[in-house]
Amino acid sequence: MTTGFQSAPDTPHYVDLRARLAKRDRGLRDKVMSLSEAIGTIADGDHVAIGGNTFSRTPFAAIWELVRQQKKRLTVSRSITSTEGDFLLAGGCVDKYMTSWFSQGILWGLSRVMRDFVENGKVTYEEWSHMSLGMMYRAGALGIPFLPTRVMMGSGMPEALVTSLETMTCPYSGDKLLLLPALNPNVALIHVQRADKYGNAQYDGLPFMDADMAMAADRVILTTEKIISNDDIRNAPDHTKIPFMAVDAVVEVPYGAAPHECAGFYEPFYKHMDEYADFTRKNGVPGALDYMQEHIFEPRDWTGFLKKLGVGLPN
Amino acid sequence: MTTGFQSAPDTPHYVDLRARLAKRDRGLRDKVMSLSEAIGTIADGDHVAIGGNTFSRTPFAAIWELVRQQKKRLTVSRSITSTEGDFLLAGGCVDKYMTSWFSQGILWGLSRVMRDFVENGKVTYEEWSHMSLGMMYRAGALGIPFLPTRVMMGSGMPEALVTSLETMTCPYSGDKLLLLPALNPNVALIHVQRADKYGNAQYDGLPFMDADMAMAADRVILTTEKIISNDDIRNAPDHTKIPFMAVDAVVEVPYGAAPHECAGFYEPFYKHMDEYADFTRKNGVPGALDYMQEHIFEPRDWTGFLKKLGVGLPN
Amino acid sequence: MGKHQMNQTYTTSELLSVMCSRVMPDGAIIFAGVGVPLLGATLAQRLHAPKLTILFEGGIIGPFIQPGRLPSSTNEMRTAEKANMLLNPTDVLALLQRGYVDIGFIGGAQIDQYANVNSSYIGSYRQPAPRLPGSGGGNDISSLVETIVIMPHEKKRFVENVDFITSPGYVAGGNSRKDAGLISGGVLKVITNLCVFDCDAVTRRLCVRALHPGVTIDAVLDNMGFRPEIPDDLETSEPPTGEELEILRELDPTRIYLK
Amino acid sequence: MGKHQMNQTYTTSELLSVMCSRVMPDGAIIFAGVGVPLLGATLAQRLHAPKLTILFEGGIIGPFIQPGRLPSSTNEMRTAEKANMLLNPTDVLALLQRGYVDIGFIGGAQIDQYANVNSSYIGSYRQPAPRLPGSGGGNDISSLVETIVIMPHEKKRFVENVDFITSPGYVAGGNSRKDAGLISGGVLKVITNLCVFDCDAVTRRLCVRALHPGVTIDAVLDNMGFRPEIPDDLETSEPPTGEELEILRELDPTRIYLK
Repeated sequence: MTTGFQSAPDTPHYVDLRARLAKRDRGLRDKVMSLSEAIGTIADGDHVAIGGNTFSRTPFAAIWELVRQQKKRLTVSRSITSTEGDFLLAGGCVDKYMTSWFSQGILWGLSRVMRDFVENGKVTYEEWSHMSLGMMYRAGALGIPFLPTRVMMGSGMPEALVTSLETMTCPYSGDKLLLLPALNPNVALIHVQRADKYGNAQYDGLPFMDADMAMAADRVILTTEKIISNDDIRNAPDHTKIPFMAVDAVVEVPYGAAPHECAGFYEPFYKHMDEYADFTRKNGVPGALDYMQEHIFEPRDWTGFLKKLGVGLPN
Repeated sequence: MTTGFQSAPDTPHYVDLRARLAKRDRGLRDKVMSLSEAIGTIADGDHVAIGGNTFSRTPFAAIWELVRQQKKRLTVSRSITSTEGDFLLAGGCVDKYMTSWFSQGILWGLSRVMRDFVENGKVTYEEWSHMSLGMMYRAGALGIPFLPTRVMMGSGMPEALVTSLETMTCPYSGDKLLLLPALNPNVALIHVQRADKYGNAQYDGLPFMDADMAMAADRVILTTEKIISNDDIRNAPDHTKIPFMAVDAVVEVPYGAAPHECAGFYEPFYKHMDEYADFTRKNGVPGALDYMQEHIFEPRDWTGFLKKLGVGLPN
Repeated sequence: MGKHQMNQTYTTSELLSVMCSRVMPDGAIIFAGVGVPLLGATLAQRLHAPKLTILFEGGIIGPFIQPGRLPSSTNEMRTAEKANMLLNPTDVLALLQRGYVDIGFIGGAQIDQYANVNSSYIGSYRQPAPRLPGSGGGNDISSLVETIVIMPHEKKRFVENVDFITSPGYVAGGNSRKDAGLISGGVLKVITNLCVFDCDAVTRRLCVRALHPGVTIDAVLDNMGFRPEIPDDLETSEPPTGEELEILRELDPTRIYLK
Repeated sequence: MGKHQMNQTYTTSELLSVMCSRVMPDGAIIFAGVGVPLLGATLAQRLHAPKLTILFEGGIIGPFIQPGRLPSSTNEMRTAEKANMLLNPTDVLALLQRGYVDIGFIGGAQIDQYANVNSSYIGSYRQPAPRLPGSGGGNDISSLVETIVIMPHEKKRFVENVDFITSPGYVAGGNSRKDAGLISGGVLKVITNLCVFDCDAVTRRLCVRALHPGVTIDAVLDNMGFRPEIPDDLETSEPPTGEELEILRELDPTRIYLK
């Protein structure tokens, strides 16, 4: 059925996608595991989508562990990328990066790491409009192969993609529309304020694209500031944003978004972000690798990294 | 641009839709008004969409007033219809009804009023699948002319519609898809637990299709159990479900969903629902009209109706 | 419907609920209405399937239904009690499209040889009598996931071709369902108060698989408007157990659904 | 950028913020980034536009930005302070597509004669130098709503044709924007530290409308890589008032953006 239809490389065919989902154990079962165990389920070559946005609710601990485990040949998608993108690129984890924006943050300017990788052709880099990435996750979440949109036309963006985008004339309105192919990552990494052991996740503040991303993905790895009881979830079911059936791993990681922010828990660790920026400003990719050696590879565990950040965990 | 593209009669062209929206005063302004004033803004011939679902969070006071004002030639859409549909039909308000299901509720069986109107060709009646109506509001909310779907194909439903539905072969997947045209009602009637005077609306419990419907509509008339301060809204902005800029009228109506339910405030008034069912069971449409005379047209105001329901308002 | 005609100690709805319960595997995600399927699901949760998850079209994921407080609509707050999550109906139905649901349950007024279900129009859709309540989520369920149809076994309901296809089964048989664009799902079983059907793998016509206790194949055929496929080896369903009936009656003490 | 070269008592960013503020009508819904447009919007709210509503691509509707707590990203919680509503980015950007937004503000590295903006690649997209941060919501804004571009007035930025169109203005001029499928929006104005442009109604090329105080048309042209349209009657902008500058400096006391 797919013969001759290959223009959207990150859109698996619906029948295959459903077959993968059907194989998952989606029952109400305990999914709590360690960070290394959870990240260990990611295979080289997987498409990993990252929740949160810029330096908000980034699943930082998960990415930190992923870089430590030296995953390879990943496709990574994130609507707006900050420092985590540097680590994934410099760590040699990524074959293809999909984003709408990539910089540590406007205060810190261009990413020296991204520049090196893109300008020297060391990564396949796809730039999408911000809404387009959101709509692609949404199409993936809804089980439809594309969502029509009115953006990206007239720009240079479609031509610069690996993906060959299709347009159509709407049979109802006569309008020209660009068709955004569904994006169905293999794994979504998402950090939340609270979740139960089954994976029912609740988050506060800005929701970002996490819900669509979770429902679009083959699997979800959830890190959470705190594991709460299923009773607490059931007492406020209208606050649940991701249902347990979409989640495959639940890891309790206090400060799991640090040095980025987690609404209601902590603001961004600006000073640490400045320190990282100094590493690359002075020394580009090797500077990033120096930082990573000290902050990602050397610490014994996540608590070790937090100590470097100046955070003592509550008992 | 629209020449030759007329197959989705309830989808205004995008350019017209945006022109209508551009004309609205979307600033942060006081929109509090009386029920009769708010419903007075609805014109004969308008497409009116109804929030809530079956007998949950139905904007009952708004519909009650609409029937009292004897609006004519409306298109009405609601995903699942209960008693309010009887009143709108028997009240002579409707030219076209769009729904996925129409009955007072499964406990009470077929609607005698709907049967009379549909079986005798007194109303144009479109049956859509439940998800399809939801997706049509969503397409309207997103500003796209259609959403592709995998339902309603192979069934008799498309043929039985006035709307002529289009299908396409997906250029990415080769899949056959049905294209659900955007639904952009002229007015959405929505009842919520709380809102501020600007129209920022928060609701609890089941969200139904209200948010998509509100963003798809040209205008929104909001009834609310309680008007709260803008400060209270801003203290919990992640609970706001409909932004003020989409809302044109805010009416404080305690028990505004009665005799249907409003989560956290009251359960359905089952006894009253039984009483209404008796009216039509015995006497069909004339029975409905008898009920309406006594409960809709005779009371001096909404408080008068509530008294008949046995509800004394808190002071 | 009153007592079952075989003079057994359970009603038709009780029998249907029990049969329905038994086809729900532990850990499965099912999409149900509020009558027999909900009774069946809650019964299954109490017995063999504690990790069964129920979804309702109102937007409810994994509620915990209380005995004596059975909801009267898939869209009311009672249905949402102790749920894990409340979603909007559009997105909860999209879970079917995405493939999250193992089995959907539907009913209807008519079913035909290809398991197509009608819950819309008796007679022509241009001049029906009666016009029925309609699809609700029925069309979505049957279009998107593997579906089990629950149907009282009556001649007027089992017709060769339904007056109107609200919820497609195998459309016109053979590959016609896929050709229509429905590349997933299909009717797994049809459960009646007399027997259980599935659909033949090639013709896609209804095929009798198991007779309920005390039911003969003649009783099945006498109460149908067409002749289904009948294989040589028919199974016989186990009768409802005392435990099953007891739990059902505890769940619905005022017999709202256990008619 | 330091002090404005005209030796006046305001910096380039202050001038841009003031000019930006003045084009924001009361009651309007604007879509902004966190630098100059946010300063301009907050200034407008304090002076002539108390009912102005700011949207950020992070998903924020109508926040209330505190002096001294300017956010450093459109996606962080500081941007969300005292907001009326928090949405996801997809749906807040869809408000642009639906038509809820009166004016969007964007910046970029290059702009060309047809007001196309590049914030992606200098040089070829196959081998750029440098590769820039990219569109973010810029392409969405410029594709969907009437847009104002804020741009430092420098020769390397004002180029006849941008190296890459990230955010389309009028594409290749004339009707080419509509022909490309962009049937709404378009660039309303380009505001620089030297002047204000709009786009000619027919050719769609940049057209000088107003010179900032003390700026000559020669200064405008000397700092551009192409010649824009120049009508006979050029307006002159009112200089920033003491009140405007005072409020701006109160909002950004540490001069994060007021460089």
